[in-house]
Amino acid sequence: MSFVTSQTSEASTNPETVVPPGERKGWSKFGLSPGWAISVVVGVVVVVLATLFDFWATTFVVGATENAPLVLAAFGFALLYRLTGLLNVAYAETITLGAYFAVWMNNSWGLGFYVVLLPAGLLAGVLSVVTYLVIFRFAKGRRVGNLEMIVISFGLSIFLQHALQFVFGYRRRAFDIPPPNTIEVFGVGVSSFRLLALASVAALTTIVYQFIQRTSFGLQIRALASNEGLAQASGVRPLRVTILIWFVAGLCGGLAGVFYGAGASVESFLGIDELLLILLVVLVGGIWGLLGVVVVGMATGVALTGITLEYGNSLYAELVLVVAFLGVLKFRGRRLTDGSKV
Amino acid sequence: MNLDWLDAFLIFGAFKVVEIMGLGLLVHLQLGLTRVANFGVVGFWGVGLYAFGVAHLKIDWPFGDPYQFLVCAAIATIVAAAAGLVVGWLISDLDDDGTLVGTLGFATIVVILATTQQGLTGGALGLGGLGFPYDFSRVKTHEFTWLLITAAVVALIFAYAWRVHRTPHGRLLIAVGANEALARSLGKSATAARLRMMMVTSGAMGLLGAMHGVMVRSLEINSLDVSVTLAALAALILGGTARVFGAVVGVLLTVALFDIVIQFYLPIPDGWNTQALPVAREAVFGAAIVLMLIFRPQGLLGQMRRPALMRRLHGDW
Amino acid sequence: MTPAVSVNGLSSGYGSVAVLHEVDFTVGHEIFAVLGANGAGKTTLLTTLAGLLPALSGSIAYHGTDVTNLAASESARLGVGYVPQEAAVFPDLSVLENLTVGGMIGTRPHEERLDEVFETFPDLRGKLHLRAGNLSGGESRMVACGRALMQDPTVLLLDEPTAGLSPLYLELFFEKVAEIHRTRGVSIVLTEQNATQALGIADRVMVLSLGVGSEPMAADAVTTELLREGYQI
Amino acid sequence: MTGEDLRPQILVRDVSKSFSGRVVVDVDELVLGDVPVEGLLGPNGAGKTTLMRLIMHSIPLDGGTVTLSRPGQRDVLLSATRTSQMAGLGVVKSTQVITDFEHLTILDSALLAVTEARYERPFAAAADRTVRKRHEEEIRHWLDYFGFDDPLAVALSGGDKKLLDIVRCLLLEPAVLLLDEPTAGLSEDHTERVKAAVRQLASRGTSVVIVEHDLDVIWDLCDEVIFMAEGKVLLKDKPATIRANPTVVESYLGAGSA
Repeated sequence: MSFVTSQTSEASTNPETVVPPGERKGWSKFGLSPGWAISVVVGVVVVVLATLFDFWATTFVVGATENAPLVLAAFGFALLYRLTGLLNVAYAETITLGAYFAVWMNNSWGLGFYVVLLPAGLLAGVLSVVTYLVIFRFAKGRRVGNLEMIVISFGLSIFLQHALQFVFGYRRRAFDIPPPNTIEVFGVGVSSFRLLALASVAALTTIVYQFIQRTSFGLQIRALASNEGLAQASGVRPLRVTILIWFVAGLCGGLAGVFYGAGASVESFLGIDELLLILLVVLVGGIWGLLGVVVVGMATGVALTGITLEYGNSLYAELVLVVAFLGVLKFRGRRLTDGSKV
Repeated sequence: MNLDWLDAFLIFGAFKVVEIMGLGLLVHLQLGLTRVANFGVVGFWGVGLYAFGVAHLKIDWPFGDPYQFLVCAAIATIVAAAAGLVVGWLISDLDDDGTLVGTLGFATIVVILATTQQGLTGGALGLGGLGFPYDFSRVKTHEFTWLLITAAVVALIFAYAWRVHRTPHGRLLIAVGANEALARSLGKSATAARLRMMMVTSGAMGLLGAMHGVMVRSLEINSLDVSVTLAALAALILGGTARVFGAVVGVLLTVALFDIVIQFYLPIPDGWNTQALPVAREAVFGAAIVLMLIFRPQGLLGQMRRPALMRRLHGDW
Repeated sequence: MTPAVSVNGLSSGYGSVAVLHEVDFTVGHEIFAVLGANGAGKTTLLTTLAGLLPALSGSIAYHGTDVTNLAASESARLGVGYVPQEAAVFPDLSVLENLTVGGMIGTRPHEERLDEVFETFPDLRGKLHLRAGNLSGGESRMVACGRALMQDPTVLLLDEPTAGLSPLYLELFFEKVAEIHRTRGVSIVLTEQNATQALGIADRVMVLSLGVGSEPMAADAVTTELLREGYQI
Repeated sequence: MTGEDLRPQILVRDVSKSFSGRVVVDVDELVLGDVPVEGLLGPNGAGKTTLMRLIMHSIPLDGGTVTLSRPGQRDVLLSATRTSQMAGLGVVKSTQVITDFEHLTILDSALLAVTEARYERPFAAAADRTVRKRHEEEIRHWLDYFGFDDPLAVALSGGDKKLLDIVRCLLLEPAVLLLDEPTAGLSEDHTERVKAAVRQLASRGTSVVIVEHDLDVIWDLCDEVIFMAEGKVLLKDKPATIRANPTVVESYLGAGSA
């Protein structure tokens, strides 16, 4: 209680203030109706530009394939953020763990990349659930406030970053996989492996998206996210659904980690190095719903590559994007809503 | 001054303790009173460090030390305060999530700029040539003196934080942190209060960065590491975010324990110092944050003792 | 026979502040109306009965099973359907999805239950794929009731089912409530400010005044004077 | 200050507000403050609290204007003013939900309300005593009046927090005071004290507008009652007249009850 102001404790026990959707954390939209039209238009523009100009072809192809894991990671993070309202910094270590598990299975048992992919993702999902049950659920039961929750996730992230070095070793690790073939797309050579990463990411986001849209569990997830109190009064058991969502988010993060790791190498700061970009994509893309996260994630990947190609330094690209995102967040992002309470 | 009894590493350890204590006290004003969670402490500190270094090395000052130091340190403070103002404005009407992203984003921007602006900062290679603003002929004496001066600055920061608890400014910060909407309805501009606080605390963080630059005598990109933020945050949370002494106690139990007691007085195997110990240190700090916030969120020293303080101040009411 | 609902010495509120003071009543196989002006504690009472707000003291039982401070999802599985006054639908879900969420508990075939809801609210049939957040007040109230009915409840809690509805819908809704009670054999607890309408369908009535409940009485024994006193008008 | 024309007034013109398509407030024209104490009355969803929040500009208006006029001073467009500037203009509102500053003592709260902005700057070092000296008398008066034995402690009970909220409002010396359920959860004795304080304040020229669920407080305290339903102002009259009005009775009890 100590960190909770009397006003927020008021709100947390008062169903009338908990229930209205406008007051919930996360975004208001989950649907995608206007999104489809925009996506189609964007897709056409991309194909035309890529066919006509070499620079754009390289930008789109490299941007999309190299940064595919960003989309997947942001998608998983967004799911969790949408349902629980928790900005979980330690999600970064779910990503790292996915990469570590995969590289460990690959290095120790000589299993191929595609063999270790799924088990590594599942393990990351399980560990994500463990962090929920052991840390976040427990903390929530002790009525830890929202700000403290974020700080806890920050502490957990730091802890895992370093503790993992004792488990997996200090040095960087790399996958032991045969060199990939190069395939030409729009005249740009891409490794078959990166292309497969893009395909897997596309397939996974689609599957998870469909799971949420079409299945009964998915409906429960959306009901809980839409109106928590009403979902409970309708018989939705929040614990099961919450565990499921932590698992799915962890799975996405873990798989993203495997792809990240395969693109470069694996070390304990792999996740945290990508986190800021993921956070920005989720917070800004989330303004336009879950599909917005995917689209903004893709656009971010392409922009990163484009600016890097143009100015020859990937740090400039990151700088431009961080500043741009913070600007969007300032003017379009969610505001404090408690002004209306007085 | 005969300082043979003093190990040079010990001076550096003590400097770190003092420095993090200063940062912890400033985070106390931000997080403990105003409830602004700054995850980019290293950004403000780093802006001070680099502004100082660049001003010192790249500008041809017509005067020498100590004036050159004073002017450059003032520049560092002003630049960091301006950064505090900008970030404060950026996060002024965002929620805790926005604050996290805003401060983290700012720290990242600082690191990127320090890396890319090679002409000014030396980039990834770093830049040497900073020095102490006095000349006593022996390095150890220099460092020891600098430790004392930094300790004096941190003592001033402590005195300021202590004073803030006893002024209407502090009351306003607590009010804004606890219930912004209610403070607004009483005619208080929460944004202005927060911006002023961010400006003052960030400026002081920048000054500490400048003092760090003098001590290490170079700009190194690796020093802009999240571990600065972590140490300040972990120490404060361990000691107690809402108490002035929280950062002091917390730093003694964290940074002093690891960087002085364990490193110098425990018989640890060779080689641990370079790898296992620093890694374990960060892991322990992270775990400390998690465990404290779950089991004793008010820290070792406990809650703000406002009624007791008011009794001391207004006992004759 | 054990009463459908029995409430003993129930106090409830927000934080440590009680809004409802030691309320007692039992509900049999009937329509039980809780009347009172705004601020009387009607919504607090129903939110507590639904299990969404912890009781400060006292007890709640459904068909003899004590549910005091049981999670709302478990009360729902015991047969309690709840229609809150505000935010009674999932705005981001379609009408059909709203109804489906209600039909997730229980064993009867989904289609069968859906058909019964359409019998009660035929208007919903044509709006299945609309977003519930875009419906009008009356339609969204139908969705809310339909969702609760999909749960096959034995006890239905209705919080001001007609608040904010146009007079046309108002009449219709009270008829529907009576019909649901009659055809499905559901015990109904409803809160209402509009006394006249509620008295028309209720079997028994309790008047809440600033969080204190009157002795429950037969609906036809309620006089205007009694109401005006309770409402402080 | 004598005569009804010289009271501070708030003019609400064409103000509307909808939440997700539902019209909550739709007021063509309303003058608040032509009598000392006015009550806002209406069934659930009438828009009373929303109207007060719109006046305070703590939620944005969909359209229309709110103007403050004070005798001898320029009119101020409240609908273009920040919430944090309202208190400085003399427009003050108590809060409906029980709310307080965690950690701050009762005296802190009182001092916070009266402290001028210049003493609240980061380096205004020796200001606490100064502030206290300037305002000690009034703080002491109101704290004693509501029976706070130990102002150096933190308010614990809901009732104390509610009273403290009212004390803060009174210390701001409002020209227009909006009270949202000021006596909810208070003991009878405290309710009477709040009522007496409101009367006293009104007799000194403050215009008071009050929303309260305990209608006896309204009937007792108000010189005039404004009756709202579904966001619109329907009636404005003496309490006794409102109480007997068939529309009012029907809106509470239902058609045919009057």
